[in-house]
Amino acid sequence: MINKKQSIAILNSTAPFASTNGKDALDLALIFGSYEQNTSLFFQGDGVYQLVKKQSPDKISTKDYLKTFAAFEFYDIKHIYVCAASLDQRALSDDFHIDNVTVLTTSEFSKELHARKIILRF
Amino acid sequence: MINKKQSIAILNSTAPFASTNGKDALDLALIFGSYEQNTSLFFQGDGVYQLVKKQSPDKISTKDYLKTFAAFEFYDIKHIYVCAASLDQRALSDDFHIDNVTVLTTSEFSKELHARKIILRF
Amino acid sequence: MQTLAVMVTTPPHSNLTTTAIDYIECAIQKGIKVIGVFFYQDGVLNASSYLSLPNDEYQSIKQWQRLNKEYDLPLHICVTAGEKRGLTDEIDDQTGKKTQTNINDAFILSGLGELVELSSKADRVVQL
Amino acid sequence: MQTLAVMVTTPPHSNLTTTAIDYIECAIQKGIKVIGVFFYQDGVLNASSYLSLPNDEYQSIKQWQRLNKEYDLPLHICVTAGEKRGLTDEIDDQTGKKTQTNINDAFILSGLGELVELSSKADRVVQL
Amino acid sequence: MTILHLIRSSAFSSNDLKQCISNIEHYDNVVLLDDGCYNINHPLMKQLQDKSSMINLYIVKDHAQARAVNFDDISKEVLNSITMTELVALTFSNDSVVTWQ
Amino acid sequence: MTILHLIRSSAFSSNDLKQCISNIEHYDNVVLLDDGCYNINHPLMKQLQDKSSMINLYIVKDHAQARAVNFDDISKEVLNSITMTELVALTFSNDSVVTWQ
Repeated sequence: MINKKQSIAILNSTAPFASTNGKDALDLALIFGSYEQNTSLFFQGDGVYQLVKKQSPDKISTKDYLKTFAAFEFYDIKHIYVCAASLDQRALSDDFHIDNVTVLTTSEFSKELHARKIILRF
Repeated sequence: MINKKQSIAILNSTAPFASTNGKDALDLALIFGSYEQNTSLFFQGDGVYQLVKKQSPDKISTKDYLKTFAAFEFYDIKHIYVCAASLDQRALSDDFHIDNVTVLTTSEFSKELHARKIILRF
Repeated sequence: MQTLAVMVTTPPHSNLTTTAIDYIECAIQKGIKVIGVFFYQDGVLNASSYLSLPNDEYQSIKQWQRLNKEYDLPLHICVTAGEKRGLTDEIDDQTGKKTQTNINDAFILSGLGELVELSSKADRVVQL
Repeated sequence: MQTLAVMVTTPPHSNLTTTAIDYIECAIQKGIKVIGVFFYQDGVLNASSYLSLPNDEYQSIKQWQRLNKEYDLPLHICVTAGEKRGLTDEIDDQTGKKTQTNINDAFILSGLGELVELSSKADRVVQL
Repeated sequence: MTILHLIRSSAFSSNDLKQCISNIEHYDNVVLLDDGCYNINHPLMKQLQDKSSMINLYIVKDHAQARAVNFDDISKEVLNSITMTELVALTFSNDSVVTWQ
Repeated sequence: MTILHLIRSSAFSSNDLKQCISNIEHYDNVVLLDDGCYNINHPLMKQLQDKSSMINLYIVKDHAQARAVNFDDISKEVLNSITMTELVALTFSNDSVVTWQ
C-alpha cells in the first residue's frame, strides 16, 4: 500500500527523441500522478525541447509521446515548470504545445525544486 | 581475407571508467593493429584522461585496461597522438603512463586525422 | 531506523554501477534499512541471466546476487524497460510452452507502481 | 560499384538507430553496395530475439530483419559486446545441453575481425 | 583529403560540436542531423558560419522539421537543407567520415 | 529544505555541472564523485568555490585517487574529502538528493 503522499519532482534535462529519457520520465510522472502522489514536472537545459510546439516526430518515424503531455491534468500532475534561462539560451519562445506551463526564473526554478522530497532526473 | 591495408584512426574522446568507450576503442585498435592495418590512436577532449599517469582503478574495483596500452608497440599501433589544447584545458601535463605519445597542436591534430581513410570515434 | 530506496539506471558494464553497489553496501553496513533497489532504463540489464563479463572484470551481477542473499535486499526490475532490452519472464519456444526466464533469480520483475511504493515508504530516494 | 560498411553503436529504442536504418536503406536504393553492418557496444541489443517494443513504436528489429531479407544485408553483432549485454549463442539449461539462442536469426555473431574485414573491403566506413 | 563531419548531438548538452570545429579543414563538409539540428541556435554556430567560405554546411531537413527547428532565416549560401539520400552522396564525395555523437 | 547534489559527470564533456550550479541554494551540499572528480580543474569550479561560504563541497576520495585527480592544493575549508560511508550520512543530513549524471 502507498501509505503517504510524497512531493516528487521529475526533472527533464534531455531533448525528446535521441534517447528514451523523455519518455521514461513521462511514464514515471504519470504513474506517480495516478497514485495520487504530489507530482510536478520540471524542464531545464535541453529538456525544454520537449515543450516546443509543432514538432513532427512522424518525419523521423518516431511515436509522438509528447501528445501524452495533454493528459497531465487527467493524471493529476500538479505543476509544470520550465526554466526561462534555458529557453532564452536556445532562442525558444514560451509558446508550448500544452497549457498551464509556468515559466520560472533560474532562482524561482531552484526554489521550487528544493521544495520537493524526491527528485528524479532524466 | 583482408585484401588491402587501410589507414585507421581510433579517436578517443571519453574518460576511462564511467563508460566502456575507452576499453571498446582499445579492443578495436588492437584488432586493427594485429591484422596489420595502418592504425593510429588519437586522444582529444576527455579522452586524454586515458593517458594520465598514476591512476588506480583498483580503488573503484575496476580492471586496469589502461595497462594494455603498454602493448601498443607489440600490436603494431603506428602512432599515438594527443591534443595539446585538451591537455591544457584540463591542467594535465604531458607525463603519460606510456611512451611514444606525440603531443600535437589542435591544427596538427586535425591534419593527422584528415590523413586517415577510416575514423571511428568513442 | 532510517530507510532508503535506490533507483539504478546504469548498465552492469559501467563503473557507475560499481559506485551504486558500493553505496548501497555502505548504507546497509551503516545500519540504514535499504527497502529496495529499482532498476530502470539500462539498469535492467543488470538482471540478465545470460550476462557474461570477462572473468577479470568486476562482476556486478555477482555483487547484486550477494547483496540480495546476504541482506535480503529486494531487487526490482522495471518490466517495460526490460522488454525494450530483451528481458522477459516467459519465453515461448517452438512448443508454445512457457519455459524459462532470461532474468536472474535474484531479481523480481515489477511495474513502475513498485517504485511509487518504495518512494512512499523510504526516507530518502537516491538515483544512481 | 561503390561499397559501404556501417558500424551501429546505438540501441533499438533510440531514434539514432532509426536514422541508421534510414541511411542504410537510402544507400542501397541509390545503388551503393552495403557490404555489411557491424553492431558494437549497445548496438548489439538490436539483435535480441526477445526484444519487445510497444506496438505503436518504431519496430527497429523488424526493419533490420526486412533489410536483411530484402537486400541480403549481412548483420554482424560483436560477440564480446553481446556477452556483456546478455546475448549468447549457446544457453545451458539444467540438462547442460546447448538449446537455443536469444539472438535473432537475421544476425550473425562475429568477432571484431569481421569489422577489420569489412573496413578493408569498403570504400567508406560510417559509424552511426 | 576531406572529412564529412556528422554532428548528431546538441552543443547545449555536450562538447562534441566544439571538438568537431577544432578538426575542420578547408573543403570539409559538416552535416547537422538528429539532435545536432538544435545547434542552429547555439553560439558555436557562428564559428561554423564564419567558415562557410571554406566548408559546406548542411542540415537534414526531416530531422530539423521533426524537432520544429526553423532554419528559414539562414541563407542557403551558408546552410543547405538535404535529404538522407543526399547525405549518402556526401559520404562518397568526401574521403572519410567522422561521427560526433 | 536542502539538497544533496551528486555530480557524476565531467563538465568538460557535459552540461550537467552548469545546470547543477543554477540549482544550488544556501546550506546545500555538493559532492564530486565518479567522473565528477575531473571538475576540480574545470573553470566552473571557481563558481562552486565562490559559494563555499554558503554550501559544503565534497569529493569522494577513492574516486578521485582512481583517476589520479589531485586535490591536495585545495583548502579543506573549501573541499572536504569523504568516504562512501560519509556520502551515505550526507544523504540523510540533507532533505533530498539530485543526481547530475
